Amino acid sequence: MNSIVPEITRRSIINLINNEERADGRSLNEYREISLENGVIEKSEGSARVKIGNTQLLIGAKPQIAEPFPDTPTMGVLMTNSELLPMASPTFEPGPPDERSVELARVVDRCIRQGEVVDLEKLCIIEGEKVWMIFLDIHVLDYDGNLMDAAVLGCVAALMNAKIPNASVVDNEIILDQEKMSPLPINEKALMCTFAKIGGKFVVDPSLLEEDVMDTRISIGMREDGSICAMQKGGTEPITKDELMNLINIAREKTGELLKYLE
Amino acid sequence: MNSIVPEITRRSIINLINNEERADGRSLNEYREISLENGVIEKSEGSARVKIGNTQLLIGAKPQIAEPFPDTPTMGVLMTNSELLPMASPTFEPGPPDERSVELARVVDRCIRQGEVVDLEKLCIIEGEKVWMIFLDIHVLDYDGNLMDAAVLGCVAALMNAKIPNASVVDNEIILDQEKMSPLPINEKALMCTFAKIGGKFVVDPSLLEEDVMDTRISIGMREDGSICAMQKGGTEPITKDELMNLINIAREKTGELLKYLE
Amino acid sequence: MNSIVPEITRRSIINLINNEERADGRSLNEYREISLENGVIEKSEGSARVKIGNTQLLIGAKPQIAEPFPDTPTMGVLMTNSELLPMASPTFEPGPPDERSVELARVVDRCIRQGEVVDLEKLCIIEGEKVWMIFLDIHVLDYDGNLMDAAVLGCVAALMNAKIPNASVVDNEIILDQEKMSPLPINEKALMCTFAKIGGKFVVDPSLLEEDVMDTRISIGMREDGSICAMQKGGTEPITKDELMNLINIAREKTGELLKYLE
Amino acid sequence: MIIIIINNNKRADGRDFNELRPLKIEAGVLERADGSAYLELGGNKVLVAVYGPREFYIRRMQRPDRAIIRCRYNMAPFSVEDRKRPGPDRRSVEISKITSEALKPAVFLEKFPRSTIDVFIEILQAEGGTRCAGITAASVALADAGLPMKDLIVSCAAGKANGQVVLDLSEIEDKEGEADLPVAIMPRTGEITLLQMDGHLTPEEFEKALDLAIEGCNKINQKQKEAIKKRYGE
Amino acid sequence: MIIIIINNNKRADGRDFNELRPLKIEAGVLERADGSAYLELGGNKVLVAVYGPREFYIRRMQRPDRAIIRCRYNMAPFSVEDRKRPGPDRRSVEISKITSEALKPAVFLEKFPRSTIDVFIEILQAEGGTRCAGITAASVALADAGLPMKDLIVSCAAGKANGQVVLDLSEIEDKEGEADLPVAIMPRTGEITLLQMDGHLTPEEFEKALDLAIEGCNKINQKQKEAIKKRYGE
Amino acid sequence: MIIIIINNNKRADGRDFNELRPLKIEAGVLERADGSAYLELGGNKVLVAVYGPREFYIRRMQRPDRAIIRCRYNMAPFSVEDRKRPGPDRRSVEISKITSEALKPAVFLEKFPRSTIDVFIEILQAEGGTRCAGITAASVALADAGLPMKDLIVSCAAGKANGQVVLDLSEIEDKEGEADLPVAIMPRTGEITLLQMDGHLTPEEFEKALDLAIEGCNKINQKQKEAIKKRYGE
Repeated sequence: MNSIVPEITRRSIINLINNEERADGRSLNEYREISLENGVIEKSEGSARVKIGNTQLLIGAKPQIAEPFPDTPTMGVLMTNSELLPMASPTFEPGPPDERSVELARVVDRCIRQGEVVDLEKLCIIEGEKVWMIFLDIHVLDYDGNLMDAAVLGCVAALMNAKIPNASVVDNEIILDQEKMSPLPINEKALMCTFAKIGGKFVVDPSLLEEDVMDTRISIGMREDGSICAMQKGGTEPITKDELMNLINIAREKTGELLKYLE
Repeated sequence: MNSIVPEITRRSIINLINNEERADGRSLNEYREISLENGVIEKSEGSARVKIGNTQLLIGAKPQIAEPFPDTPTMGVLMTNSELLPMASPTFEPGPPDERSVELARVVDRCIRQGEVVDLEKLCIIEGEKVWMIFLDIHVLDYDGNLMDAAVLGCVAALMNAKIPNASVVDNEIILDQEKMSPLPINEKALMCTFAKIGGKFVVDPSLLEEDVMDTRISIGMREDGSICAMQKGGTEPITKDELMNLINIAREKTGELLKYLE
Repeated sequence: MNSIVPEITRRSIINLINNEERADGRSLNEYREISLENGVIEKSEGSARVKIGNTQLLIGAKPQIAEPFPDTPTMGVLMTNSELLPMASPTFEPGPPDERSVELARVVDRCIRQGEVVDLEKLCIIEGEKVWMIFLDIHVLDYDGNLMDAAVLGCVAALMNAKIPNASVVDNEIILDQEKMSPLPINEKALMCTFAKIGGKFVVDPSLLEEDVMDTRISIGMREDGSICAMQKGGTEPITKDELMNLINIAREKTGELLKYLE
Repeated sequence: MIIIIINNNKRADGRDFNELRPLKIEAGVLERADGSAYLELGGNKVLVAVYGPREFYIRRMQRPDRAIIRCRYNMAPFSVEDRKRPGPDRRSVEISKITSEALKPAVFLEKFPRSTIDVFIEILQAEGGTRCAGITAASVALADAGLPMKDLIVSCAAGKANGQVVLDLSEIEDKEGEADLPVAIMPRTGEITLLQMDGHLTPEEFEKALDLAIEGCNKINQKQKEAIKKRYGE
Repeated sequence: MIIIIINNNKRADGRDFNELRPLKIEAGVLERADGSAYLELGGNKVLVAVYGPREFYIRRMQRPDRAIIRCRYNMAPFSVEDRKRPGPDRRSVEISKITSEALKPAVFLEKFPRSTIDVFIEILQAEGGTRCAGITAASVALADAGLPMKDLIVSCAAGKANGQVVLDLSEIEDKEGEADLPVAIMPRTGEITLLQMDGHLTPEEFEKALDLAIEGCNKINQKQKEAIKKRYGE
Repeated sequence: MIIIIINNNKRADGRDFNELRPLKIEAGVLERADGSAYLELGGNKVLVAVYGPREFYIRRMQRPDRAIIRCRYNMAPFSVEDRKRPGPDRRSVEISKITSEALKPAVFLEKFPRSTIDVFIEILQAEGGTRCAGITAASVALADAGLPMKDLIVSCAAGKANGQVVLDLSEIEDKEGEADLPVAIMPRTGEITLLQMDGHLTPEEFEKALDLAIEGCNKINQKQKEAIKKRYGE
């Protein structure tokens, strides 16, 4: 899994944080530099490249016509997939997605689905038969911590710049008009803010080094209005309710900052 | 595969059996205590929990509408699957079914199919197009030997208590009436009796300890009338024809005893 | 992968070749003894057994009705598959095809497809809906080097002796007439000639021992008229353009010799 | 008018907003496993076996200073309405991961260097809330295996359904409700070892749901203790 | 009347009830393998290669006091009417297991501690009875590999078709018949090393079929010996 | 008449028969990898990371006298018109194999016994000619990783489309053309380290295409050197 950090490095990171400092000079509640480029893959109907510090992800959003789930016959489908490419870290190995990759994809998927980012009802083509299925593929290129926040930011951006062809139904046949491309029906924006608990304190946007020594991780997904749409604890140490309620307040502020990258 | 038993234990088991005794006090042709509970999983159309001594299995029978095999267009389909859960024994590992699990499922399947337990002709809905497929899932929870006999007993019980919805065909569409549930068309009863050869003698219903030291294993499947519907030898030592014909006689008596649990 | 050859054997093979000799007495541009038997598997619509020296392959050609690829709606489909059976060599292991097996199947497939051996247009039954798909299964039974040439020879032979039932379309239903079997529409013949570079010289039809010490491998696929339809370099040493152009000339002569086995 | 108020407060299955489904826990139900437990919560039927501490033969993954906990959450093919194909899927992989993280703080892992403790959770019947039921039962099975423990991890979900914050969502409330919040705690300290949220809640609703889930955990913890007492006597 | 009697006794392919299909066995047909054999029985075409004893690199599965035998029974994609997808399926996994158990009693495994003997059985064409054909050929291949053997395991099926107990079921008798009983024996002692039954037989019919299968085995054993003699001379 | 001649010589995308698509190469674009490179050739976008030399933990596959090179060529699901399912397929397995063989002659592998050098090639967008683009970029990434190299392997395809031998086939020329000839060379000696051909060419056309591909390689090699210079200064 994560690399094992020498005890001396561990100590020094914890000491810094106890003094409200971080190895890369940030304050405890400060994100690293963020960059977001849209439409970087022309062949993909939507795409985005996100960097948070040295963490770098590429996300593609590709629509495909598919059958709806039997229990939601009038709703489009969102499929989120992630690959922790062996290119991105010496600890990632080729092969089918491991539990870290599965967790990433599922948490991002919940954040975007429950954040109601896309109006799935508008992606129905023929009720019960054909709907748009949007594949979100998260391609992790360079791994320096905090994949969750980067992935949600990139996925929302890719959805926002995606264009799908106009689909009309004539005699129960679907006609796609590649000349008339429309944006996806975007409903809301949702973002995620992740904290690591290290030596009793919480830092936002943990770097890889911080993840390697953290006791626990909390990711909070929020809509624009500050309501919560997803949450996931990771790591093997407990947290208290008071800590958690405090993090929700900070997450509100921080997701507000992240929102600006989507404008 | 099976654990390696210390030579001293091995010797003592063989000595006991040579004196017509067994470690748990049984006689050579005696089953351990058997219990059978029907309908234990309400969500499964049929189910049963079987215990033979400390061996414990849960079986679910679930119907599903499917296409018939091309060479038997008017017959329903029986699918038998088994999982040797890692919960059941320190020697069982997670992952796809190994050869022991495959053998168990296939022998049980043959015993039930050739025993003509279910009248598969009556499970046809539309000839050549749609039939009932009955999944039998054998979930091994606690493994103390003799899975074959327990699995056949549990599968027959689960089939006997299964209820399927009434299926009618209107305009080539299948209408399932969940209000009108009927039992499966049960034709016959079939049961299996397993012997282990240890130190030159045969014992019925081997415990795990006995399986660990046995030279060979014979499982005999029989219908109510004492005709034979399945047989499978396991293990690496040979047996003679005379031994075999004698075991068939004992199996007749023993499957008669097992039958009572199905009443 | 390939066995590691003792340095002394390696030296002796190279020395021989430097003197224009080979361990089995052949000249540098000489094939081992070749035998080809057609129709050896009666249940397969086409089949052939090829031996080149001690290398032995069995090839089956089996037609099946399938959907065409969307971008070639009027063309039949060729599917080439190979199994390096663990029977054939102590270095082959059971399991899904490894990279050697995949390369073999793909190079053979390209040679036969680009050689236009079968007129795929004539394998269309209903445009865009149903075509013949021909499976070529390469079963490697005994491995003593040069699988490529043997596989192409055997595949072309199996295609040439394959018979498919007459398919007619009545009311959009396909009727197969097993009484009227016709040969596949054969267009061209293509063959492959493989060279190994050992100690600076090239030999044709390398044996396993020669493959084990070779620096590089070149396989050239040719039609009857000497035009090139496939080429594949393997191995980890480079070759020069002059060497290559010379090999093409030799391949022309050698594939001419191989052609005679197809008559 | 009174009827409407009752409708608002009582749930489809007649429970109060802070009422658990019927709960039954039994320890020591399997013979081969080192520890085991069986739990029923409403229609959920969960069986857990624990093996270990035992040698971990994948040397690369051994920890020189402690044991590791590996969990496998698995749904039986017959546990749900439509037969589930055997084998792990993405959902069970995620649940296995967070279950193992939720259980780790409770066990003195440093007592068993280089070993593994394997927790096998079988969902025999599923009716909403199986991951919490699995954690609660797993904790009892760990205790039944005689492992030295700081506390009994206990898990329960709260959520929002029909506009109301409620405890221990039923299957239908889970499927059609607005939010689900599975929580696990160490009851002695009240600290949280599992936390997931899926749905839509304001921070105020979230806090209410969290409090409710913790309250539920504490109730369930009593049943855990009784089950262990019953198994081993006072 | 005479015609009817003939119809009752002769089979669809004209054989007597106790008559084998044409049989051919050849030893030593492959170059790379340590031992090999080719067998045709009616339309069945079976090739077997043996490698070993050789080092077994999965240390966990080595036996300190003997060799293990691993078998892989595999059907070629072109061996049957409708192309078979490559790779093992449940049927071939079971046949591989019982084949390896059927062969073990014949080899002095204790002479090769910690090693493996690998038996690869390829069904090149299948026409009913391939598992027996595979065992018979495997035994010849083991002898061809020079392994010290107690006896040549030989295998043959009997069964019931059209109401009659018959030897060596053809493909159609296997598919449409009432029962199939594959048997393998050690001919010197007559002891049984493989036994399966699939179908419906009274104990009397079973005994008759078993006797017939053993009779068939003894006939086939002659051909095995001839094949080995032919390979190595007298 | 003049128009016809122009039509014959210019291609659908307006390029001359011996003209490359726009090319951009950058070295050192990733943080975690030991070496990396990014390449755009027309619409192709390729990212390569190199890790190593590092310890190879599969002891059976170590080479006592040198490092091995392992390549993984992978297409991103979003790199093509219709989403590609993640994971290796037969095409990517073959390309990975020949890519690793094409790169080996350039690295002094004997300096790193028992280790592995891992080359990960990600096709972020595909528009014809990705295998060549991958090799060209991989070579820059190997240099960026500081590995001692004999030369920079460079790769380019030529082929035949619309009856004309042309350099660097576009996606449409690749799909509808008559032949494709991907080549890699060591520019210092002109020796060929990758060679595949798929299509139909006379020996004369083949030679013409080969010369054209080598000419293309030499042009691309200039850009490789510039990228490395830019990264490390003069």
